[in-house]
Formats: sequence, C-alpha cells, structure tokens
Amino acid sequence: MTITTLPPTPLHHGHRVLMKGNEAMAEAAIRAGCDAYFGYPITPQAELLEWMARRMPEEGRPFIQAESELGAINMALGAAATGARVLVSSSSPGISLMAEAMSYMAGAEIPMVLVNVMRGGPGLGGIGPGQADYFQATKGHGHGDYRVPVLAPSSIGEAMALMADAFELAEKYRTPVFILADGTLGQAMEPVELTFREPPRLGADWAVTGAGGRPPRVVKSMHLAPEDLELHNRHLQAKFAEITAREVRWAGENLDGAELVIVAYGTAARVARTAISRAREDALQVGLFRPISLWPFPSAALAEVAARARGVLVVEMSAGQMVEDVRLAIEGRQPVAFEGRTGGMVPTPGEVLDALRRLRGATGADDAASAKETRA
Amino acid sequence: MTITTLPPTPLHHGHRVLMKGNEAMAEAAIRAGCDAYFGYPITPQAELLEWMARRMPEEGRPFIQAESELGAINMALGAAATGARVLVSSSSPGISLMAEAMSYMAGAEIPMVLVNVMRGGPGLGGIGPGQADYFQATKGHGHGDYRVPVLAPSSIGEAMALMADAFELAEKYRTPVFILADGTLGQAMEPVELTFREPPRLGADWAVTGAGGRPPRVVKSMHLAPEDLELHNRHLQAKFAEITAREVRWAGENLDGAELVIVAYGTAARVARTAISRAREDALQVGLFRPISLWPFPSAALAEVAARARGVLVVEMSAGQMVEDVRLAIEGRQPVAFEGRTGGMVPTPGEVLDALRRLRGATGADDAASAKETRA
Amino acid sequence: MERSVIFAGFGGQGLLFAGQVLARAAMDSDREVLWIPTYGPEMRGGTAACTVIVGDVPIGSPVVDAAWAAVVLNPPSLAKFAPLVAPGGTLVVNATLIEAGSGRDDLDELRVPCTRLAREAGDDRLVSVAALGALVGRTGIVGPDAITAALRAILGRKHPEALEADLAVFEGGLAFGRAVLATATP
Amino acid sequence: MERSVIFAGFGGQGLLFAGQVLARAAMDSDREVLWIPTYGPEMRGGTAACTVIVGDVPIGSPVVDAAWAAVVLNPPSLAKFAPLVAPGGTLVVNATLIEAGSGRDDLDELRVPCTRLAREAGDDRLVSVAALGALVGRTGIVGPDAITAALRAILGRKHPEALEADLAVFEGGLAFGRAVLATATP
Amino acid sequence: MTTETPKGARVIFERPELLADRSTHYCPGCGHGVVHRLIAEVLGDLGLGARTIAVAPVGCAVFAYDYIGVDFVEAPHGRAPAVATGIRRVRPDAFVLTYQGDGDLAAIGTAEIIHAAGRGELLTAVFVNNGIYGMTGGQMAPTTLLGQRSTSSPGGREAAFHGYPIPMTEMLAIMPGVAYAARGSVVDAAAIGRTKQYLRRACEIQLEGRGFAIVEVISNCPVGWGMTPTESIERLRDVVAKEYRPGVIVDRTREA
Amino acid sequence: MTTETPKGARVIFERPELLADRSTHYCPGCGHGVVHRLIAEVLGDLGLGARTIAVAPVGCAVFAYDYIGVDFVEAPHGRAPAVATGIRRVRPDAFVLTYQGDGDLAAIGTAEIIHAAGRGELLTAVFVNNGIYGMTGGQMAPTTLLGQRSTSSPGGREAAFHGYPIPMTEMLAIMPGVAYAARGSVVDAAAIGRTKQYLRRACEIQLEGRGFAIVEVISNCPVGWGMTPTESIERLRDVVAKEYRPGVIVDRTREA
Amino acid sequence: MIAVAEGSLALPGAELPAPAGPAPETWIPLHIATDRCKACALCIGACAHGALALDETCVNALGYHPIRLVDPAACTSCALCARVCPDCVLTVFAAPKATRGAAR
Amino acid sequence: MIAVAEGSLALPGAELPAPAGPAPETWIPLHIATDRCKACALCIGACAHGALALDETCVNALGYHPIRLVDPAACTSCALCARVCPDCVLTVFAAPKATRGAAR
Ligand SMILES: Cc1ncc(C[n+]2csc(CCOP(=O)(O)OP(=O)(O)O)c2C)c(N)n1
Ligand SMILES: Cc1ncc(C[n+]2csc(CCOP(=O)(O)OP(=O)(O)O)c2C)c(N)n1
Ligand code: SF4
Ligand code: SF4
Ligand code: SF4
Ligand code: SF4
Ligand code: SF4
Ligand code: SF4
Ligand SMILES: [Mg+2]
Ligand SMILES: [Mg+2]
Repeated sequence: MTITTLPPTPLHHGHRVLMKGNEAMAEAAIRAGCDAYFGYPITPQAELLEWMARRMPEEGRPFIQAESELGAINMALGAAATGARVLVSSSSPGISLMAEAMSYMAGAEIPMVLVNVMRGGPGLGGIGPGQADYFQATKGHGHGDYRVPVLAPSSIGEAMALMADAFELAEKYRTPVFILADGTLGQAMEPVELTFREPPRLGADWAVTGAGGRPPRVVKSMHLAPEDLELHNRHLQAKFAEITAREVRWAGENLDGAELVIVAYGTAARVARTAISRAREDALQVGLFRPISLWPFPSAALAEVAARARGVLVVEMSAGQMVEDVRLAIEGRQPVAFEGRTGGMVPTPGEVLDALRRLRGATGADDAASAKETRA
Repeated sequence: MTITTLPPTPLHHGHRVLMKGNEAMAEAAIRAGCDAYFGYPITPQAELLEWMARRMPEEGRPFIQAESELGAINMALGAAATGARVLVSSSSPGISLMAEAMSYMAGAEIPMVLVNVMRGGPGLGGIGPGQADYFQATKGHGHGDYRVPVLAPSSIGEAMALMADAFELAEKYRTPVFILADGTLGQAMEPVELTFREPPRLGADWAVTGAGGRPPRVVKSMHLAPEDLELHNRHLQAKFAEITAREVRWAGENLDGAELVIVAYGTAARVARTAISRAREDALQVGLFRPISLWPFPSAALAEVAARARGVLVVEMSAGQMVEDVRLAIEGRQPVAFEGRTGGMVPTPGEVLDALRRLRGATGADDAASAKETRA
Repeated sequence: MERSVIFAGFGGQGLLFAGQVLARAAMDSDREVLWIPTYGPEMRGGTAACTVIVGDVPIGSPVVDAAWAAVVLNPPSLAKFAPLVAPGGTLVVNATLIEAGSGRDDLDELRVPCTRLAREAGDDRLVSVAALGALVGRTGIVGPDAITAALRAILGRKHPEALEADLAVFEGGLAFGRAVLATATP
Repeated sequence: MERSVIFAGFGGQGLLFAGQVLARAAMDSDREVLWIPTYGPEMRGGTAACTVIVGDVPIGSPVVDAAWAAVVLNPPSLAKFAPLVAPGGTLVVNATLIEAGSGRDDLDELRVPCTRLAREAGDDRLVSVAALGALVGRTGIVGPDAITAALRAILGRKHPEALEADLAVFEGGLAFGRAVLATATP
Repeated sequence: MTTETPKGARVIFERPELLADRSTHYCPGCGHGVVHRLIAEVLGDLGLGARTIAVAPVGCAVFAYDYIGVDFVEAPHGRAPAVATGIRRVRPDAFVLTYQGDGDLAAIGTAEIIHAAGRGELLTAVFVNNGIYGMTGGQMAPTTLLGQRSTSSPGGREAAFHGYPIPMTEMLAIMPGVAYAARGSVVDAAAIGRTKQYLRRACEIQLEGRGFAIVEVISNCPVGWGMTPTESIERLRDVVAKEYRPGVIVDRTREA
Repeated sequence: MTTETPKGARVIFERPELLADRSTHYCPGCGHGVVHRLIAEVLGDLGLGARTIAVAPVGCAVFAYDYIGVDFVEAPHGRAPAVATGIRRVRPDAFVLTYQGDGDLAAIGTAEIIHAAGRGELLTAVFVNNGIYGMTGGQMAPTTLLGQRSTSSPGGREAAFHGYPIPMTEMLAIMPGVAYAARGSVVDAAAIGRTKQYLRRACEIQLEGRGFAIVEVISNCPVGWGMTPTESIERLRDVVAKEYRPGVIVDRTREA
Repeated sequence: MIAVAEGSLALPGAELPAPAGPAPETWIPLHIATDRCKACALCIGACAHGALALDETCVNALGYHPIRLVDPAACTSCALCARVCPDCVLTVFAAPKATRGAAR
Repeated sequence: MIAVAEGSLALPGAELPAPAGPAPETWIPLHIATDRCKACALCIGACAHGALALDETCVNALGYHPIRLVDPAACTSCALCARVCPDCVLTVFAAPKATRGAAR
C-alpha cells in the first residue's frame, strides 16, 4: 500500500512538506550522507526501501534489495567495514534475523545504522504498530556482552533529525546504532521542516580500503585466546560506559510541579501527551518523561524527576518492557504503574487518562503492588 | 577435539559413569523420549550433535545435521508442530540465528527444547565458556512480547535431569524452553549417576497430524487483525504469568545466618561454592543463591533471602547481565555488587573471595554505588 | 482544538488520496495535521481507511477515542465507524452504496450519492473526492480554496489529465454539502 | 581435600587421554572428580592441556587459582604452567624435550625422560602415560592399581592391541616416580 | 453458499470439496486462487486430504490455510522446506506439501529449498512464481525479468545493477535428489489443465517414495505488475512464458 | 626468518611476498596452506596486493588474514559473499576476493553465494572444498561423498538419510551472472599449477569487469578424514577427484 | 438530525437480483456465486461465445460489478470460464437432454 | 628439591643444526625453514629422487621431526617438493654454474 510523499523529490532544504515517516527517514539518511543502503521488503517499512530504490541511484549511490535480511545486514557489514556510511532498515521479524551480524558488528566495532519500524509480534504476528522489540534492541538481540545505542523518535521530524545523529554516534563510537520507530511513525504523514544535516566525516583509520602504502588491516570480531577476548571485552565495556556517561537523551514536558509522571517513548509518548493535556482539564498535573536514547537509558534523570512526583506511569505499545529499566532507575522509591496495548493496538488517550486516575487514586503501596503485577 | 565418553553406549540406568557434558545432555534427551534432533556443528557443543548422529539412528529416530541453524530450528518447528518431542542445540552465534523462529514458536505455542552451550562473544568471539547470552535467553532474543522458560544446570548430572524437566515444561505450557549451559559444562567430564526419566506424553490436541476425521488444524503465529493479535497476546501473557507463578526454580546453600549472599548460576555457581568454603576459613559466612530457572527468575525468593543478609554479590561469566534481574528483585534494599570475567575466562575462587572481602568491607552505600558502576 | 476525520470504504474508492488532499490543504492553511492509514497487506475489496487529524498545535495521539467526523463509503464502513463518531459529530454517508443509516440521532448525518456523482464524472475513484467536498461544504474544516489548491498541487504535477474531473467532482460535493447546510438552517 | 593436576604439552602427546585415565581411576576409587580440557579449534602442533580435579566432595570450581600438580611435556607448557603450581606442589617435566627447569625452588620438580620412555615403548602418544606413571608413583594421588584398571576399562574395549604397551609404559613411569621418592628419602 | 444441481443436469465443473466456499483476500484475477483450486482438486482426486500436512509460506498465500481444507503449519518467511523436512521425518505416513512464492522460495528461502531438494526429501513443493513480491507491495523478486518495473526497481530491472533473474527450478533440477521438476502456468484453461497434471505427478512421486518433486507455476500479480487482470495474463503468456518456459524440466522417475 | 640467496645461485622457488613468514595453525598437510600460497602468488603476480580487500570465512581458514598480507574483513559463517558485495558496491576500485570452505559456502552460506553469483557481482570467489567441516571436528559437509564417514555420519553418508552431495559449482555455473567457474585441486604439483592458472583467470575476469568468477579447489583434511596427509592426498586423487572433476566448468568470457 | 432523501441507486445486498434476460424458469447452465466475484473479467476472455459480461447495474458485497451470463443460449457449458476463474465463482452444468435442444 | 639428572636427548631450539652429510661449504639447493615444518611428508612423496626424509633425531619447536635434505647431490632443484608443501617451508635454488658440475 505505497502512498508516496507529495510532492515528489526534489525536496528543498527549509521547505515545509507533508512526508510519510518511512520516506522522510530515507531522505534524511540520504541527506546525512548515507553512502549505501541495503534492505529487504517488509511491512510496515517497505516505503523506506522503495524510496531508497528510487533515490539512491539518482544520487549515484549503491542500493541493494538483498536476498534476505541476512544478506542485507552482512552487505552492510562489508560496506561499513570500508568506512562507508551505511543504512539498513527492516521491521521486527527481519530484525530478528540480523541478531548474529549485529553482534559481529558490535564486536568488530563497525559503525552502521539500523532502523526497526516495529510491528506487532511475536512471530509473524501482524503488521500493526508495536513497541515490543524494546528488550531486543536494548538488551538481548545478539549473543555476547554488547550494547548498541538505541534512538527512539516520536515524530517524523524528530526521526529525520535523529537519522543524522545516529550516523554521528555510530562513527564517533564505532558501533551499530538502532533507530527504533514503529508502524505508526513509518506510515503516517506529517508536515516536516526539511532541515537536513550531514555529520562531518571523521576518517576511519581502522577501515579496510586496500593496504596500499600501509600495513594490512583486519576488521574482525574473533579473538581466539580467552585472555585476548577478555581484553577486547574490557575495551568494549569501557566504550559502553563512555556512551552511557555522554550520550543519554531524553525530553521532558510539564515536569515542574507534576504530581504524576508518564514515561513513554515514540508513538506512545504522543498518546501520553494528549492524555496529559486532557488530564489538566480535570486538574491532574502530569508530566511527560520521554526517553529518546533507550540505551543508554536516562536512569539518573528519571530517578531525579520521579523523586519529585507521587507516582510513575509507564505507557508502552507492549506488554511492558521499558518498565524494567524504569524500575531499575527508580528502585522502588516511587510506585510504578504500567499501561500498555499489544499486537498492533495503540493505547488511546482515554485509556491512558483512566490509568492516570487509577494511579492517583491508589496509595503508593497499592501502586507498587500493581506495578509488580504488570510484570507478573 | 572430540573426546568421547568412556565406556561407549549402552549406558545402563543406575550406573555411575564418567560423562562429557555435551554427550550426557544428548543421552538424557534420548532417554527423555526425544523424537527428533536437528542441529548444526559449532564449538563447544559439537559433541552433542555428534552423539545424536550416532545414537538417534540406533534408536530409529530422525537426526538431521541441517544446512544451517536456521534450517535446524525451522525443521524443529515443523517436527514439533506435529506434537513430536524435539531437541535442538547450538552455541551463541548459532543461537542468534534462531531468534526469528523462536519468536514464531513462542507465538504459535510450539513446544521444543533448545540447548545453548554458551561461548565467549560478541561476534565470532572465541570458543571459551561464557554466560553472556543471559539477556538473549531471558529477554530480547526474538521480536515481540514473549518469554520462554530458561533452565541453567550447574553440573552434568543436573543438566541430565533438567533435560527431562525441560521437555515436560515445554509440553505442559506449549512453549519453547531454553537450557542455558556453557562451554565448561559441555566440555567437562564428571561422574554421573545414570537416572533417566521420560516425561509422560500429554497428547497434543492442537498438533497437525493430518486432518483425517476432524476439522483441519493450523499451527500459526499470524493474527492479522490487531484486535485478534492483542487477544492472542493476552492469552500468552496469562500463560507467562502462570509459569512465573508455578515454575520458579532455585537452590540455596548455607543461607541460614549468611552475612553475604552470592547469586550465581551454572559454572559460576560452582566457582562461588568453592569460594564460599574458603571464605568460611576466614570466618566469613556466605550463602549461595543459585537460580535454576533464569526465567521465571526467582525474584520473590531472592528478595526474601537478601533481606536477611548484609549484601549481595552477583558472579557471572559476563560483564553483568543477571545482575539486572537481581537488582529488580532487591530494588535497592541491599547493596548489590558484581564480579565477572568475560570472553571465555572463568572467575577463580580467589577472585570471588576477594570480591566478597571487598563487599564485606564496604558500607551498604558504597556497595550500591559500586553495584551501579558495574552496570555503567 | 483537534478535529479528526475518518475516511473509510472499499480499497478502490480513493480514500487515502482524499485524506491526503485534506491533510495537504490543512498544512497549507498553516494548521498542524497528521494523516494515518489503517495499512494492511495487499488485499483489494477489503475495507480501507485513514484518519486525518487537524489542529492548532502539533498533533499528539495518532489514535482518537472518538472522531470529530467520519466519511463512510460502503456498508461495512458505516457499521464499523459510525459508532466511533463523537456525539454532535458529522457523518458523511455514501448514499449510492449504503441504504441503511447509522441509527444515531446525535450525529449530523449527510447522505450523499457519492458514487453516482463520481461515476457521472467518469471515475469511480473520485467517490472520495465527492465526499470530501460534502464534508468541507458542511463543516468548513478547511477552506474550499485550500482543497482546490491542494488538488492542483498534488495532481497538477503527477496527473494533470485527472485534475479537471477532480475539481468538478469536488465542487459538486461542496455544493451538495452547502445545500444541506442551507436546508438545515431555519 | 581437592587435588588438581594440569596436563600440558603438544597436541599429539595424548594428554587428554592421560587425564581421562586419571579421572576414571579416581572415580573408580570412589573419589569425586572433574576432567576439563582447554578445548580449541583443530590445530595440531599447538599446546593442549587438561585439568583433573580429584576430591572427596563433588567438585566445585572447574578452575583453580593454583594447581596441586602439573605435568608439562613440552617447553611452552613449562613456561606457561610451572608458575601456576601451588608452593609445595609437584611438577613433572618431560626431560626428553625440555632442557630448562622451572627455576622454582618451592616445588617438587621431577625430570622424567617421558618421550624417550614412550618412544622406546614404540608410541609417542604414550608420553603422557609415562608422565602419569611418574606422577602417581611420586604423589600417590590415586593407587597404581586404579590406573591399570582404568587403562584396561578404557582400552580393553576400544584398543586392546594398545593396552599392553600402555601398561608397560605406565609401570615404567611409576617405577621412575617411586625411585625418585626413594633417592629423596635420606 | 452451496449450489444444488438443477434437476436432470450434469455437473461439468464445480468447486472441489477441499476448497473452502468463501471469498479469498486475493486481488481480482490473482493466480494464487487458481493454484489453490488445482491443489484442492489434486489432493481430492488422490484422496490425500485426510493425511496431508501442508506448509504455508509468508507471502500473499500465507492464508492458504484459510482456503485449502487440510492441516497447515505456517512457516517463517522462506523456511517452508525446512519446516516440511521436520514434519516429513517425524511423520513418515503423512503427505507433506509446501506452497511458496518466488520471494519466499527464491530469495530468503534459497538455502532451505536447495538443501531440502539436495537431501531428496519426500516433499511436494509448489512454487508460485509471479515475478514480484506481491504481499509487501510489488517489489522486485529474484525472478523479476530484466526491464520489469517494480516498486524497488522503478526504472526497470537492470542486470548490472539488480542482477539477473534466477532460474531456480533449473538449478534445483540438476541435483540427484530431485526426482521431478516441472513448470506450469495459469495463462489459460489448457495451461491450467497441464499444470494440474504436473501437480498430480509431483504428488504421486511422493507417494511412490521417489524423491523430491517441485512444480513451479508462473503466475500473475495484476496489482504488483500495475495492470488489469487481463493485461497481466497477456504479459504472462507473451513475455513471462517466453523466459520461464513451461514444461517438464526433469523427471528422474522416467530415466532408465 | 628471511632466506638470502647463496651467491651465484638462481631462485627457483620461494615464498611469495604476500605470504607471511610464519607458522600457520593448520594441521600437517592441510591443503589450505597451498591455496593460501597460490592466492598470495597470483595477487602478487597481478600486483593487486595494495588494492585487495579480502573476506575471510568462518572455518579453519578464518585466520587467512594472519597469513595473506592484504586487508581483510572477517565475515559471519557463510556470509562472505554478502559481505564482499557490500565492499564491492562502495569500493568500485578495490579488488575483492572471498575465501570460503565447503561448510561455509555450500551449507549455511548457500543463499549468499547463489545471489552474489546471480547478481553477477564483480567478485573472485575461492571455494576450498575438503568435503568436511574441518574446524569444528570433522562433521559431514554438503559436499561429503556418499559412504564417507565423518563425526556426524559415523556410519558413512547415506543418500536416503543424509542426502546427496551438492554440486555447488555446477549449480552456480548455470547462472548468467557467472562469467567463470573452474575446479582445481591440490593433488600434486601439476594440479597445483593448473589451480593457480584458474585463480589467475578468475582474478583477471574481475579486473576486466566481466562478472562473477569462482574457483573451487578440492582439497584435503587429513585430520577430519582420519588419515595421514599422504593417505589424504591419495584419496583426493583417487576418490574425490573422480566425483568432483577438475577443469573449467564455464567460461562465458570465451563464449561468442 | 438531517436526513437528505436522495434518489440513490437501487442496491443489491450480498444477493444478486434475478438475472435479466431469460425468465427464471428457462435453463441456466451456469451458477454464479455473485458475492465472490471480483470482476477480474478473466472468464469473459476465456469464453469463446461472448456469453459473459460484468453487470454495471449493481455492486456486490465486495464492491465490484459482478459477472453475469448475458447470453445463456450461447453457452455451451464448456467450462473454460470456470477453469480460469481465480475465485471459483462459477459452477457449470450440462443441460438436461430436453432443455438442451430447447436452448438451441 | 630433587633434580634427577637424566641423559636427555640433544635438542635443537628453533634452529636446525647444520645438516649432516655434505660439509657446510658444499652447495645446498634447498633452504629449509625447519621451525615451520610439520612433518606431513608430502614433499617426500613429491620428490622423484628420494632426496628428502624426516629427521627422527630431533624435534622442532612445533614438536615434529622436521624434513631434511638427505641427498643433496640427487636434488635437481625441480622444486616439486616446494610446490606441494602446505607450509612453504622450502626455498629452492638452482646451483651456480661452477658448483653444479661439482655436485655431479
Ligand atoms: C523475515 C521476513 N522478511 C520479510 C517479510 C515481509 N514479507 C512478507 S511476504 C514477502 C514476500 C512475498 O513475495 P512472494 O514470496 O513472491 O509471495 P507473493 O506475495 O508474491 O505471492 C515479504 C518479503 C517477512 N514477513 N518476514
Ligand atoms: C553461525 C555459526 N554456526 C556454526 C559455527 C561453527 N563453525 C565454525 S567453522 C564451521 C564450518 C567449517 O567447515 P568449512 O566451511 O568446510 O571449513 P573448513 O574448516 O573445512 O576449512 C562451523 C560450522 C559458527 N562459527 N557460526
Ligand atoms: S498482491 Fe499480487 S499476488 Fe498478492 S493477492 Fe494481489 S495479485 Fe495476488
Ligand atoms: S582440520 Fe582439516 S581443514 Fe582444518 S586445518 Fe586441520 S586439516 Fe586443515
Ligand atoms: S473470473 Fe471469476 S472473479 Fe473474475 S470476473 Fe469471472 S467470475 Fe468474476
Ligand atoms: S461455459 Fe463456456 S460457453 Fe458457457 S460461459 Fe463459460 S466459457 Fe462461455
Ligand atoms: S627440488 Fe626436486 S629434486 Fe630437489 S628435493 Fe625438491 S623435489 Fe626433490
Ligand atoms: S611438505 Fe613441508 S611441512 Fe610437509 S614435511 Fe615437507 S617441508 Fe615439512
Ligand atoms: Mg511473488
Ligand atoms: Mg570444509
């Protein structure tokens, strides 16, 4: 069901146009200097691939619809190993097939940006929007000790801006970076100000380019001797610590004097925003804490914000995944409640409002309990 | 480097023999009534596949060395969809390739047992023992909202016993089950009492067997309408809640009067045990809390045990993964410290002892801080 | 204040297009807007729908508890979406294909022979444009000129040949919507 | 009390086998035991090693901070493992291939011409069995009869042809280990 | 709705029993509907409905289980041959059939089909090649012809940039494990009749235990091709069938 | 250790410059060593060392990057052709070479090699077929011969149970994107010489921009085969080479 | 609320109205599952006798103008239409002896 | 501590001792990187003149009895041995005019 952004390219910097999320992300990547795109069709991200299929050749840059997600992610591994700026996109089932290669890239420290336009799972599930790949993106996708930065836009404009940031992060820290969007963001159209940004090229003194005039380089993740592999892991952990210290991103709204705080990202955060404005009508002061970097998770900031509120409501389009990171940040000091829909359903503002009312009604103790229930 | 258990089969019930972990797990599966095995070679689990290659034909049961881990896990999906008792085994990188199919099986509620003989990562990493796939097994392997029971043996004998339990759990709850072992357990030999158990057959009234005499059945994970998929997710979540309520497993040692508690599983728990006995020598009372089901995690039991101690030390052969579940269980009520080695290295009893001494020395506050550091 | 409109009907009736025209018109009228389809796998003959939310501040929730208006172009859509319109909201019904009514007396319900108007203009796909005209004429959610401008902007480049018919059908729908308004006044 | 022995040398020297024989002997002597190889990809010529831990209660840690004894059959193994032996521990050195000593004066260090003994018995692989004999003769970690029984149990079924040579080499190593003990006495 | 025969009249053609009496989700004119009917007819003719376990692909035909009245397993995208292998090995007496599209079989599922065929698994594989990714919106498939436009080859497929179409069935046919490989089409009633014969033979071969059997059916995707159903059938006949020539590609059960 | 030429003497044979002067981790007699040397010789002869980006497999040859002195990327198991495709597309002026074993290329990597070949990627693929999974301990490979014992086919490979050996290079050769496909061996100095010629041609074809080129080299795995190196070479000559016949399989650059 | 009475076209529900042309009692060689027809027109092309056409006068439950046997007399019951129909809309009967003559 | 003095075999380090047979100053057509030899014996089979053999008298750093040119005079510098050696242990030289005669 391809509806193409109107008007078609060229899209002039500074203009305000109505763009489809998938297509806006694709164009933003091109303008951010994406040297190559590799992908495989899957709903609800197909338009991102299709946009690239038309635009990359126009720009004289490689585009390949690979034989599979395995093919796409490994083409990306090879291209990125040469220092190229590479984008890959897919949706939930396809992302699962990329677990091994993501672990390889994290291990070999290969920068690359991977967009997951999440849909409802598990399995083939459905094609409606979802946020149930949070655990996968932030924790256990591939094997081994590694983390990758995960950026979660909640508007099409933000998705475009984060695309450039994602490439910058990837190259600065030599790591794959996830952009975690969902079907709603991918399929919706919004007016966006076209403000493109191409991050500076840092120069990859590690990349394979042909050994001419220098000793050969190897881009690899294997370190057969456990002693060596542990050293490498220490290096990676130090890098993750640095990212955690420096690259936390989040946005707050109405947090001053907020009685309750909603923690939500992406599309769920938009629903929360509407619920919050309605809550004001019945004199309930609610703030929004919106993590933008899901890893590193803004734990310290959240702990501080939550300390000033009576309770926290986590809203997700899942059965409750980010809620674990929220609880790790708050460590029982405030009650944490959860409201979520699954399988392609999006919570409505009304449902969130009800959850806020319940949370206000409940005592801290009750809430803590109900929060636990949500994890049962 | 195939060293085969001596003496070779037949292995009589009741006998005490010296067996290699990989081979013991394979034989235990056969005796538990495993109807089919599908695998792909990878160190350090190759001997499990090789044992099956010899024994399954002896038993007149199917064995296939698939073209890949994707092939193996999907053959398992098909065989298990008919109600057969199916085993698959691999090691870290191969397990990553099974993420999509595991999500499908969780979604379609197909019982199956998957053994991960963990090695050092990330990427190709190394072949030494590791425990860095904890997040993957317990949280984010595949896409979508699902969990699968994860059983972690810490001796070869226990691995054999858990094999039968795993099949039983899988069929009782119609879910894939992980057995999370590591290279040490797979490669080591220990004397084991051969006590085999074949769980009863429950009869699969959902399985595809040919529709003769009844309406056709479909084993699937797709529910295109979000409303339907959400209903299915509610059903799955209810099942996960039931498993969490009923199937928590853990073992405790010297917990009474323990000043400090070590939380560790698998091989790390064995190292902890030795460290604990040494600690007694310098009058340090330390207990061992050993989760056997990593999901469902024994949160309530741990919270209770920890409440009686001054501090908790988590020991893992990783950069710290289970430590998150420990902190979720304890929610800041006691200091949580972490000691781990990575990349195929195994912590020594001496290192663990030092960590215990540091934890005793430190004040609760310091420890909480240091615990945080370990997550940085 | 946010105004949400659901467009629903057969896949072939051009709903997504009409929704985009409205969204484009809203944007060009300096309003904030969000267009979101209920996307699905390639199935013709099924019921398709999209929602357009127009507001003064950036749109928050892409889902609405109740719609400000709905345009239903086939019987299944009436059944599914009429109940989702907020009390006092507007319901545009394609009278050509739908005999039944919503049965709600708290709606401003318009029966518009959209398919006929469209077919008469020679293109079934324009059925949604006719309905859009009626909606605009009835509610003034955006100015008619904004719609015609949007149609020119969108079709002008890609399908100039189609433009005239679209404009004609829109005008027809618009007049229809306004006429209804007139009869309603006294 | 736990006793750990490291066997290390060239891949072809039969270390894993010798370790298994010791493990089997320990088990049959109603001890608890754990055998663990340092497993690696197929590389010949590299250094291979295994550890055997014998105790009275089920073995805890598969790794040891310091070994109770080590059997090193080639120069790299001496360099790598001699430092890991606990003070007062035993070090069996294959004098045929290793000229250097450990340089430690807190060890009971035996120089045994293992390769020669083995080669004389016609099979390089038995070099480890000779060393095992010396270890057992020197330390009595298990009874000699347990070892010969284990050799019979293991080889009897799979390689009866090899059994006699193994037994002979073991006896040779055993005598050597005991002899050393004797010379040590006065 | 069931149809009762007017008195005295003879039934020349009617819906096969194994085909559900309901509207499908397929687009107007889509060949999947014809292939579904042929499978239902053949399974019915051979009396296999009761012992068939079929494997559905990920593609427009994922819903085959809603239309063909036999047990079904839904395979992950491209893995149907592996899933079917698992079924085959534990259910020796089942009749196992796979149904795949060209993206499913010739792209992501390449390894699985080749190795199932290489093992000579006793499977009957139905491969509906419409030269496009229908379900996801008309992207290029490995079988898309040179010059053909798709939503991911908007300027038409170019060998140098997109690569050549892959002759999947011909590649499979060279493996000794493949007992039978044929290519049919849905261009007209006669071709549909021949396709049915191929399918029937591919089923008999499994029953005879002769090896792996595959029938490729070149089909249309009016929506993905951006044509009317009639135009798409003309293209199938005049263009596609010239590249992917229908006929029996290999029959090792006939070889000496 | 470097070797200086005795005064007055002419060098008949010496280690090629691009081959590291160090001991390899390969088992005694392993054919990987010979293939490594040939690659180093050919890249040297063609002066490609400076612009070559090679892709290492997962297999015993994963360490190729320790021995052949060019830039290397380590691919996940079986994915070398995809990795190389990515390199190829962003580095048009690089010389891109892949090195894979039979488990890597013909099992888990089946889809990647077929589609890289189908796209006609400008790659030179070296496929070392030793009919076994060497690195993991001698398990059966797709190329293992019928009757051959391995740690995962202890009774010998049986067609009915394990399937047939897969003629991978022959399958690849039928695709139009494949400009050149040949099979060499390491049975003796003469065969090694021919193999070098094949490798050289496969490299030239990439330089000429003619398409995808692959050289399969049937090789030995004494350890995996449970033989002495000498016995393994005899088996390679007397048994393996009879099934996988050396020679040029297709050369589309010679065709009219 | 306002109900605007508009002379809207007569609409069938899921049921196709009795076909025009031959009166009900005459012999009809085709049974048409009108509600499942998607108007792809492939059957029209398959019919050598031009006996079929889409019925522009109505729209079925799927939103299409369904197929109609416009010239029953021309129909030879060859079933080519039914064999090419992707939606198995058509059931074909051979005329009973009596009527067959009559149809000619 | 006890040091048991045992007459252990003489051992080369990474360096192969000067080969026996021909005296050092005589011409040697092969250079052997002894430390890299894995004693696979493939070169022995390749040599038509039986000029090569494994040296059982010593063990190299890898633990093998390395190859040795036992009959330099028989060597024709054909390099077949070197071409089959998987470890590139052998470098082959053609004798300078003078010595060549002498070697005969
Ligand atoms: C792992 C994965 N990747 C991608 C998809 C999206 N997807 C669904 S169907 C399909 C391909 C359909 O093409 P084809 O197999 O030719 O079937 P058709 O619809 O044309 O009949 C794809 C790529 C998916 N569901 N899972
Ligand atoms: C995903 C994954 N599966 C399995 C392995 C284990 N593995 C390492 S090498 C190898 C195959 C080696 O065989 P081949 O490709 O023939 O190379 P050879 O060692 O024989 O040269 C396997 C299965 C792995 N590293 N990664
Ligand atoms: S998209 Fe193509 S293949 Fe899919 S149903 Fe429509 S016509 Fe058929
Ligand atoms: S295992 Fe086989 S392939 Fe690997 S190095 Fe040894 S001989 Fe070579
Ligand atoms: S072929 Fe079938 S679906 Fe198409 S028009 Fe004819 S009857 Fe209708
Ligand atoms: S049965 Fe034959 S003659 Fe009659 S309508 Fe169908 S195609 Fe035409
Ligand atoms: S060069 Fe030729 S003659 Fe000399 S040793 Fe080598 S093979 Fe023998
Ligand atoms: S071939 Fe090479 S490695 Fe083998 S014995 Fe001869 S010199 Fe040594
Ligand atoms: Mg298709
Ligand atoms: Mg191999």
